[in-house]
Amino acid sequence: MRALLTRDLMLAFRAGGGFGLGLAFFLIVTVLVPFGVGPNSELLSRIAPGILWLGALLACLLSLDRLLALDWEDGTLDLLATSPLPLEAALSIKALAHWITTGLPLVLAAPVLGILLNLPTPGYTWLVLSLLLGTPALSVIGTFGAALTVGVKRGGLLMSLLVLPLYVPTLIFGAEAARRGATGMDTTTSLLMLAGITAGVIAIMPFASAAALRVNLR
Amino acid sequence: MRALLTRDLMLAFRAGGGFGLGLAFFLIVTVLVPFGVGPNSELLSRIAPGILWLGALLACLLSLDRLLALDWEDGTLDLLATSPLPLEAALSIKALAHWITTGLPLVLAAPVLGILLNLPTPGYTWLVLSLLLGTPALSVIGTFGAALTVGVKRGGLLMSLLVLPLYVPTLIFGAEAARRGATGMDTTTSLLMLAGITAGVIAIMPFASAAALRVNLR
Amino acid sequence: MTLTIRDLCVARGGVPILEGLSFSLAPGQALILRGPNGAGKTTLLRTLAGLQPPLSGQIDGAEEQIAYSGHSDGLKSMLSVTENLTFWADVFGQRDIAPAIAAFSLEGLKDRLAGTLSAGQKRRLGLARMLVTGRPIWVMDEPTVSLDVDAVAQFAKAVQGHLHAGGAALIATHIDLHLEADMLDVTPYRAALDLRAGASDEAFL
Amino acid sequence: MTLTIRDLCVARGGVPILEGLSFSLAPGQALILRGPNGAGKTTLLRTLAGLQPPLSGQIDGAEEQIAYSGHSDGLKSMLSVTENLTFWADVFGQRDIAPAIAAFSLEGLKDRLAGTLSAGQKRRLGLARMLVTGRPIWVMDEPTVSLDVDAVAQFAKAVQGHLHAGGAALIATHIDLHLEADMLDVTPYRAALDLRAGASDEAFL
Amino acid sequence: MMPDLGKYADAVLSAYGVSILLIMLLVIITLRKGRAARAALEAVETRSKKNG
Amino acid sequence: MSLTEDTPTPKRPSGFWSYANPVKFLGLSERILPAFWGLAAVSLIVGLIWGFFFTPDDFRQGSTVKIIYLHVPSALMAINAWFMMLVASLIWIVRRHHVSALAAKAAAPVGVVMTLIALFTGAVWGQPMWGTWWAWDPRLTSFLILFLFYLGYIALWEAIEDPDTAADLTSVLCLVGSVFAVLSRYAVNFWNQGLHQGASLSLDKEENVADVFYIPLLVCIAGFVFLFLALVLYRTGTEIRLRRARALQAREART
Ligand code: HEM
Ligand SMILES: Nc1ncnc2c1ncn2[C@@H]1O[C@H](COP(=O)(O)OP(=O)(O)OP(=O)(O)O)[C@@H](O)[C@H]1O
Ligand SMILES: Nc1ncnc2c1ncn2[C@@H]1O[C@H](COP(=O)(O)OP(=O)(O)OP(=O)(O)O)[C@@H](O)[C@H]1O
Ligand SMILES: [Mg+2]
Ligand SMILES: [Mg+2]
Repeated sequence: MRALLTRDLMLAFRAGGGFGLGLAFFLIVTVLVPFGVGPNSELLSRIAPGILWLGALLACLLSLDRLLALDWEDGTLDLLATSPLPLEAALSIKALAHWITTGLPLVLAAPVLGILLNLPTPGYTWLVLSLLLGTPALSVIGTFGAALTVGVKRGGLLMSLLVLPLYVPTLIFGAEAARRGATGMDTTTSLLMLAGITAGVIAIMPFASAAALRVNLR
Repeated sequence: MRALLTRDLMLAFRAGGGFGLGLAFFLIVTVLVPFGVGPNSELLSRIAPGILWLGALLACLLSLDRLLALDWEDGTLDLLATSPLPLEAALSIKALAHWITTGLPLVLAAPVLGILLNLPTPGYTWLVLSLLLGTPALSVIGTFGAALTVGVKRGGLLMSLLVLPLYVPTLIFGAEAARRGATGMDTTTSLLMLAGITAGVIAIMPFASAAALRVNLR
Repeated sequence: MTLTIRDLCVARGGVPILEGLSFSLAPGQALILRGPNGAGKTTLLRTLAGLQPPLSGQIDGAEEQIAYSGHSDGLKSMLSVTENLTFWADVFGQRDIAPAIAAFSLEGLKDRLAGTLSAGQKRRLGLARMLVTGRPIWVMDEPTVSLDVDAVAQFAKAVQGHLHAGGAALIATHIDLHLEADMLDVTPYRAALDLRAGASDEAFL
Repeated sequence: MTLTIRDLCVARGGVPILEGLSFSLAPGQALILRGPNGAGKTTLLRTLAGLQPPLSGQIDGAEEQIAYSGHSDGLKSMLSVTENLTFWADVFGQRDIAPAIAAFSLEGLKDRLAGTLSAGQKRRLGLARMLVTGRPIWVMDEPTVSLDVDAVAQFAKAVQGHLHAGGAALIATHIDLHLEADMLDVTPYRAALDLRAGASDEAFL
Repeated sequence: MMPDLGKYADAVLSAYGVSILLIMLLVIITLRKGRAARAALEAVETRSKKNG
Repeated sequence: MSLTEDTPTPKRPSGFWSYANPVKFLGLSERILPAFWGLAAVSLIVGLIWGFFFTPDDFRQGSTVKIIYLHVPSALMAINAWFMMLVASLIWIVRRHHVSALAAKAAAPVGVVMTLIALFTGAVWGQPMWGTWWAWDPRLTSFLILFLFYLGYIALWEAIEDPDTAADLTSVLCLVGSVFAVLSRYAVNFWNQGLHQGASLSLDKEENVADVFYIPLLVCIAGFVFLFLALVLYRTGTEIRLRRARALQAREART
């Protein structure tokens, strides 16, 4: 188990491994939004919590692509499936590695990008908190999507398509919490729901992912 | 030349070829925005032109991934480079195929998605026109990014990072035209600038792309 | 632990490929699978390794016993030779990678990134992986692809060593490995066209 | 048109691999490249095909004359066998793919998607591609990988036919092809360690 | 000694602080990487000289 | 340093281009680096202390003018670093001198840090002046885009293993990126008219800031220039050593 985690982290940090790229994408999406909707700062600050959550979600989504596909292509998954490690555990570890290399940096970067979009001052804490609670769910759900589409060559876009609807509940509660926080309203309910989703998903999803992967390996 | 175009189109339409995935992504991003920023329709209609342009841009970007990487992996690019077809021509054709399978559907779908975001009535014509003028530039610039990163395994995210800043001028003029059109202002200048960028990029970028690809094939 | 196959039928893409296969593989024994291209060797080996379910028939003694090596090697081009091997050793709960390195004379390439190896060198690394699994039954699909004559000999020696230590090996190949081993030609087991039982298409026929 | 190589030095990853190579390949001639794993055969062939520049030395008569086939086949798994071949024929300005299909007995597989072929069948399709290029010089890197005995014989026959028609072939391989051909072992041309001329790392040594 | 920065003290001090910190970090990382490279090169050089 | 001993001297160009030889370059940089470090330290310390402690407050901006001593020099260097990378990339493409490519690689992280400092000091300055940390003013926006170009450039260097391939690709990116950076500047100007200061360092006396601010500012700019040169020279040396170690190792591996 440890071996897999360290290997995944090592690969992520090696040249071309993609660490920090999710972050960069997050940054770029946030930067592009004003070019799209115009430089009006009052408008920007109103949409800021939503856009930041969306940006984090997209950045997460894009990096899912390399979660399993690389290991599939070079035959590692075949070999892992015949190894003593249960596939459920292997996939949970891969999701954890994904969160460490992608989700966590996004959480840490969000406040800085909040400045770019004129996020109202009370919003920062809630934004970070909601992302911290929500991003693990994104990684775990994403692993499921990756397992479903791993056989499809360049399944990246197809995977996005499958995963995005699954991300909707997380996005709704997460963005709701951030938005309410930014306007000084009560956030308890949304945060609780968010935490519930994350906990449930971590407990159950690995089984679905492993089942999907087994079918694909066949 | 024709052979390459038909093959690329044929592959795109085959199962798993990715036709329509860009479109689906566009749809989903547009649908997710209200979940992120909240269901206020006046707010949505203000940001609609920008969000639609952004969505189209992201959808385009994501599909770039398979523009060259698949041909690289299975050795097709090696063989194409040793064929009588000049690499510049091959890349232009591939960009064209990308536009036909991705850009064009986005242009056609944009008005429908405009309804979802309450795009003001005068905006539709200008949105379609600006996308029609702008998306070819997105495909051509994207081909350059794909050529740069084709050697990098799963370079998708890296490519996004390289390509997005290159998309900025196109996005600015395109979204500006759409926004001005939606509020009934004059759009001539932005559309002219947009057309200028597209023309310039089509004329010059293939050489840069071919140079980058040659280096990568080395 | 003997691997026993009884009346096995395997399929690919919903089409039965081989049927009526029965054989067993005892410790110390090697079995070479032969058959022309497209005969179904790869399909059979993947089924035995547990990567796909058989259409019908029984496989006994395979659980957690098999180390599989397929057409691709599962190497990470951005990890060095040592790092690649260490990773697989860890996954299979083994420690020592030195014998594997020595068996395929990878000493000189130890610190090189796997991505910079030549085709044959990559293959040698892929084969060395079998030695760090600690599993008794080796199931290998065309292991000698891209190998030069010396490397093929090294490979034969490694297999021999594995057999002497009580292991078993099932190898699909088109070339002669100079191994003392039984031969199994899969051609006669080719599934009859009208075979229906169990194929996933069967319900529609 | 004769391919002439004079005092060639090729490099990979900035390191000179082979130096001082000189040979020529006349129409009707075949040359088999030999050498242990990692000797530099692939590197040499890619250089001749124009995919990478030589460090030094001259290559004459290669321009637009060479059809290259490497470790991978450039097949699209979602296109059928016919579609794959037709595409390459078009790119090289040829029309007729029937002889290529016949030469590697792909008739039965014509309408199958390339992705559903077995390893050897894929390879046969990859080799058939050489026949539709219409190029006189075939440069092939381990063409017989995964092929069974019959297919190897078919391949030898195709090469022979190409030679008779005035073509030439340069083939890197580890096995015996039963072709009448000259042999070139690249081992003696291994670049000396202190070779400096032109290597991209040279400036740093 | 300390100049009176008035109500903008936070802004000015943080600007100076962060900038100087960033420059220091850059210099330190540069120097450390430089040292490591020197050491690595020296190691390789002595080894390759020993082996002829 | 045993670099010079075992290296033969084949046909080498003389004059300026002779420093394109890594070994000769290392020799040169070894000699002039101490001077650059010294000059950088002295002018930075003098300039910043002068600016921070011994300049008056501006009547409008209060003590925040002091930020100018960091903001303007770093902004200048951020742009000039990219410009230097562009020139170095061109030299690599045309003449294929390794030092040039490595110098471009070495300059990029310095450029990023300069960009970050400019952005940060600007943001901190903007809070009291414009009442906001960030505004989508053209100058600020194009700076942010420059930052993105830096990130992409560095990421591309990192992602590609073969140093010559990486040098070629990053050079092409630098060329194309420069064109698009200029294009973006115009686009952004068209998109939004800004709040930011105009050029105040111009020689036109009317427009200029008062001398009390001007002279320490010049000292600081000189300090940043020297710091940049010292860092880039040193880092180029580091890159050269790494390349040499790599080359020797590769040679070793083949025995
Ligand atoms: C995040 C915010 C900011 C950024 C990214 C930024 C960026 C820049 C840039 C790129 C330059 C040009 C350097 C040159 O080309 O010479 C510059 C100069 C300057 N900035 Fe800012 N700036 C920011 C905020 C501010 C603020 C808030 C002020 C003061 C109210 C300010 C005052 C100046 C001054 C006085 C100059 C010198 C103008 C000149 O000599 O050209 N900046 N800044
Ligand atoms: N989706 C499919 N539909 C129909 N037939 C298929 C499909 N996929 C594979 N096949 C066929 O199944 C057969 C078995 O393939 P397999 O890869 O097992 O052969 P193999 O013995 O390993 O051959 P090789 O020696 O060439 O590797 C082949 O004839 C192949 O064409
Ligand atoms: N980046 C690199 N750095 C150093 N050496 C390298 C690099 N890339 C490849 N090599 C070495 O170059 C040599 C030539 O490789 P090449 O692929 O040409 O060999 P080959 O003769 O085709 O071998 P095979 O028969 O195994 O395919 C190998 O020894 C390989 O390890
Ligand atoms: Mg097979
Ligand atoms: Mg080879």
